[in-house]
Amino acid sequence: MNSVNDRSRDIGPFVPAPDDDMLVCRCEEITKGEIRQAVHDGMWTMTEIRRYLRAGMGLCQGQTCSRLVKGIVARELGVSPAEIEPATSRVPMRPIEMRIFANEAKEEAHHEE
Amino acid sequence: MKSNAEVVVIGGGIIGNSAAYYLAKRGLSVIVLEGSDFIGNGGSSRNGGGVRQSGRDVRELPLVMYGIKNLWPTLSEELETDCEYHQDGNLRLGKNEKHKEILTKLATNAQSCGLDVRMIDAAEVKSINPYLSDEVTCASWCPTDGHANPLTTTLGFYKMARRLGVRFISGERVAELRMVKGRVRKVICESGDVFEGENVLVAAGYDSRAILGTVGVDIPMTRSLLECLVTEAEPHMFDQMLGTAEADFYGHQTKHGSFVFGGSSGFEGSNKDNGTPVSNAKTAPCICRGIMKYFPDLANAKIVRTWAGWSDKCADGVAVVGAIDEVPGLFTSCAMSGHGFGIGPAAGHQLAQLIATGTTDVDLSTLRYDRFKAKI
Amino acid sequence: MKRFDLIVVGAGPSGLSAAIEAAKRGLEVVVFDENEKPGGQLFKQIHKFFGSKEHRAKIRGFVIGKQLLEEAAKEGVNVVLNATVIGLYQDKEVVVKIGEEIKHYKADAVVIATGAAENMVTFPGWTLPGVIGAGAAQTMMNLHGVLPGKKVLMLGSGNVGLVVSFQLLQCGCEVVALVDAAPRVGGYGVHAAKVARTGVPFYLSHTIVKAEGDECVTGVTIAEVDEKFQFIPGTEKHFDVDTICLAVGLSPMSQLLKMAGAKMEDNPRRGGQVPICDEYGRTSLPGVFVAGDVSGIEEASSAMIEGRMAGVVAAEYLGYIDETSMGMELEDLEKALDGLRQGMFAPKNRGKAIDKTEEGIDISTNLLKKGYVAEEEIERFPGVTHKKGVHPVIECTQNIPCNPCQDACPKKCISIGSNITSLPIVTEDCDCINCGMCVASCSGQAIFLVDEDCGDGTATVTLPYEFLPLPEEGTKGIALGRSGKKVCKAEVVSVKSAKAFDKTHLLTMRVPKEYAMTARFFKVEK
Amino acid sequence: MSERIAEHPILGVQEKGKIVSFSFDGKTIEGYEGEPIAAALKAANVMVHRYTQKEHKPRGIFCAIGRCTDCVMIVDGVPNVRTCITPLKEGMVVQTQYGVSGKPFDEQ
Repeated sequence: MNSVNDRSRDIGPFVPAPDDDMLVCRCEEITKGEIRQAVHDGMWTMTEIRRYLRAGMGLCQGQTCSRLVKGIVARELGVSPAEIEPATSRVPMRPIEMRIFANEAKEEAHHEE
Repeated sequence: MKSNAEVVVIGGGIIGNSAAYYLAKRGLSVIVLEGSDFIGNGGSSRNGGGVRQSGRDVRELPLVMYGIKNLWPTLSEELETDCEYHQDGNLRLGKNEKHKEILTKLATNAQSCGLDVRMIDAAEVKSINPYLSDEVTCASWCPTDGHANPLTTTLGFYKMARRLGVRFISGERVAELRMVKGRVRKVICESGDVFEGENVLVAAGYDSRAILGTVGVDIPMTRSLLECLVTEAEPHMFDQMLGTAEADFYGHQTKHGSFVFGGSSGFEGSNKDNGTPVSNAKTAPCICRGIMKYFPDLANAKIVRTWAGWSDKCADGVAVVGAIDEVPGLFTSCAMSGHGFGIGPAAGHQLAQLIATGTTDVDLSTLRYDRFKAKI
Repeated sequence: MKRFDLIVVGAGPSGLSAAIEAAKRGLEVVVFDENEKPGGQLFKQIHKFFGSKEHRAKIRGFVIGKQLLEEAAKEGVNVVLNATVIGLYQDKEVVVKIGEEIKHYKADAVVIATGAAENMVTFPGWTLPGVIGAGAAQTMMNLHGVLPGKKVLMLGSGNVGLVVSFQLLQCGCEVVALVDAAPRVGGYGVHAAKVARTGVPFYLSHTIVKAEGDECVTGVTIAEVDEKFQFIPGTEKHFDVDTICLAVGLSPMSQLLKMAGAKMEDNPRRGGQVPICDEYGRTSLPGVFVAGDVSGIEEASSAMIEGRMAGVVAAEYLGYIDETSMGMELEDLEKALDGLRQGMFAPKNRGKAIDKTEEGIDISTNLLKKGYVAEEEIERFPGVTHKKGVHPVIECTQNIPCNPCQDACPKKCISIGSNITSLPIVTEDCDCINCGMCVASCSGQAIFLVDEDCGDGTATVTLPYEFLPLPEEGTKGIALGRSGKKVCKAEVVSVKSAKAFDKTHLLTMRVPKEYAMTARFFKVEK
Repeated sequence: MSERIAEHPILGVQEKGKIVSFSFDGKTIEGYEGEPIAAALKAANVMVHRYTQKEHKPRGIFCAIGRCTDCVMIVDGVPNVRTCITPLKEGMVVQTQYGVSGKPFDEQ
């Protein structure tokens, strides 16, 4: 069992910190304090943090903040950031307009003259 | 750390988490085993967020109506989590006579169970949701339906259950159940860990079939890979939950402003994955085309994310919820057939009551595991 | 569906290199890049590259970019720009947004060369307009010709922070301070020295307390930190700035690989989340290869070699070359790559505090703390010698893989030897003809031609100069020392420009002879 | 266009092409055709591209390569356009974005 799987492990109480109001996820405006509190509410993985707080779920899909969030979660859990699995990558890699996503190019002819 | 409890719950989705929460609230000790590394990682996090009664088989209606009446309205307060529950109605849209027939039949059946759902014409549809295209000619309208945020709801149950002392273990895949003196008791995991429960609740989506199979119980189900997508935040447009007679798309606008839509390419039943549910290259473009037929104004909305999730589809399209009488101590809620989110809290609530007291507020007999009969 | 032998994602140094090598061996190759212009970061890199000839040393990054594009065109590589790969699906299906539509392609092999993204740090005010990534500064000034700001504070003393600081100076910005929380300068000492001598103060063991301003940045406060990176009260320093530039490292942009299901690992030595791959870029997915920063943060020079390796390996995977010839080609490439991965800054030495050079000389501690070699330290390095008449003074004090200087001198006055990381020495029988080729060839701008005693009480110092306006002969001004502080009055006696110098002008200034070994930069006094 | 680099010591004088006009919050500004909208705005000393939805805080250019999405604005009526990678065209209508709208918060 890795150190993140047993969700009953004691990580101590949530202790407010002076920089809790620091914005971490720029897109969704999620603060360090919210992330730390979420860890104490049981959100021990990047995937759960994302789903619970929307950190990393905005327009940039976590490209800017995921490393920062990971560091905060790891520190709160007392583990190395390497033990925290990053959130899954999903299509599309960049935001794409619905009308373009819908517009699949016609197959090019297989036998060109 | 203790590895036995009054109830071992297999599956950390909306049903496993809500059952754990309601069990713990009744004072029972609970262990929840989640196969993936993440809580709420199956269909619970991979759906369109519908909390609806309309469009369902009548056999499911009593349970879902119970939840909408008794649980959903106060769920955010109870879970100290914004579940983003909106009870602003469900429009199930139709474009032609065939659709109208399908919708009318569904509505008539639901009315017989006392649900307020009725057919409305194009003008009334437009008055409820002015953004819909002129192609929409009719709809069924159920004003007590709605939607919620499946991510925060599932994790909200988890948070509160954990707070009440429920032990959660992720990354713990169950290999088999084992009987002890005529009662299901041992839960043996792939890791070699063994847990013991006086009762075992299997709520593990499609994996439930294999797990229940280890004690000789088979629930006929298949799985299909369903996909959803989400847009960037857009100015607020509407609050209803949407679906279609053709089932080509469904979804809603979230509190955040983004639109969450699901849909279908027609290959859901045969798409493959690579070990984790992955989206198929054909599907999202198809969903986008489907959406734009209903909402031409969303053409410029940008998709920021797509995802896929396995849906456990029962042979008769209706969930299996309740005790497995022939195996004392065994309970299940599975084969939710793609509509497990809205009904999930009620299923968890009623199973908790059943395990704790032996009785339920809702008659679950129509959802029994052994209802399946050959057609002739 | 249209199928290619090889689809390369990313037209930066590694992607283009992979495409070139694969195309040379007969593969049908297409390269997709989301940007309007190809070359990745190369077109923002205006400094001369390090390494040796085979690494295209002393050629400026953007010129290397042009060379790669020409080579790619010659080999028939199809480079498609404004083409965003939105997903790498199962069965190597690549979905690309091109213009107003999306296209589906299949490939028998895929090279992911998507590069890296900048890391960020948080501090109060870090979201204010005017706080930008160092990459953003480079993009604005070197691609779009727009000033990123007028008064800039740079956070980060790695090579990116140092190089971008110099670039900011080159386009006329004022760099008020270079700040790093680490106790030592992270990048090449020569990069630091060329910034420091223009007068930019270095604040190591310092970091940003807060960015100030309501609508945009108007100032910044920094303070010293202790060994646990906690602020030391009372050490705050304020600067009026309009821009704060963040250069705090890079992370691999490996999302496509994760999506495709490649086995990944979090490897701090590679800079973050990377695909698990062998030394030639083979990932856990058959036929999917990686090259460049996406598989571990390094320099563009090594990215190009990694790209070539991936191209060769892909060619073998698809049967265009046999295993034996692949082996031979990889051997040469490995040697070239190994050459770059030597010295104090080699990946294997990351995080280690190195106190002595390979030659056993004590490293300049002042260079690591202040960005320049102190007067009392400089004499111990082998490139610093004294002679009658004009002679080279090579202030190269760290073992880095770079040797163009030894080939630059037509009189063979400079020697590095076969070990590319050795410190250059001035040969005993040096017969310097004052041609200036060494000064212009040094990517680190660390070579000066000094005549310590002109016989009239003055000395001349010739230094590399890459700023505008170019002072004219006879311009009077001041000489700055390595620290960037005024040492004496100076007069420009000659300014040489030549095609062979490649935009590095040779500015010769006359100073009183006692300042021959301390005057290292010229500034017009305002 | 005071913030432009007239001549660069290494890159020389950059060929920028045709000058076009566009509107920014009702004011007419000039820039070069095809350069990113953000570059033209920066050259005109425009720092604030948008105000955020929750905190109403100003944002501007951050990564300049289309990744961070901080520089988004309303362009020709479409919100969330990444101005750092969207080429400038004659007559474009560019507006400061408030949340996801072109209207300041007190008018929303």
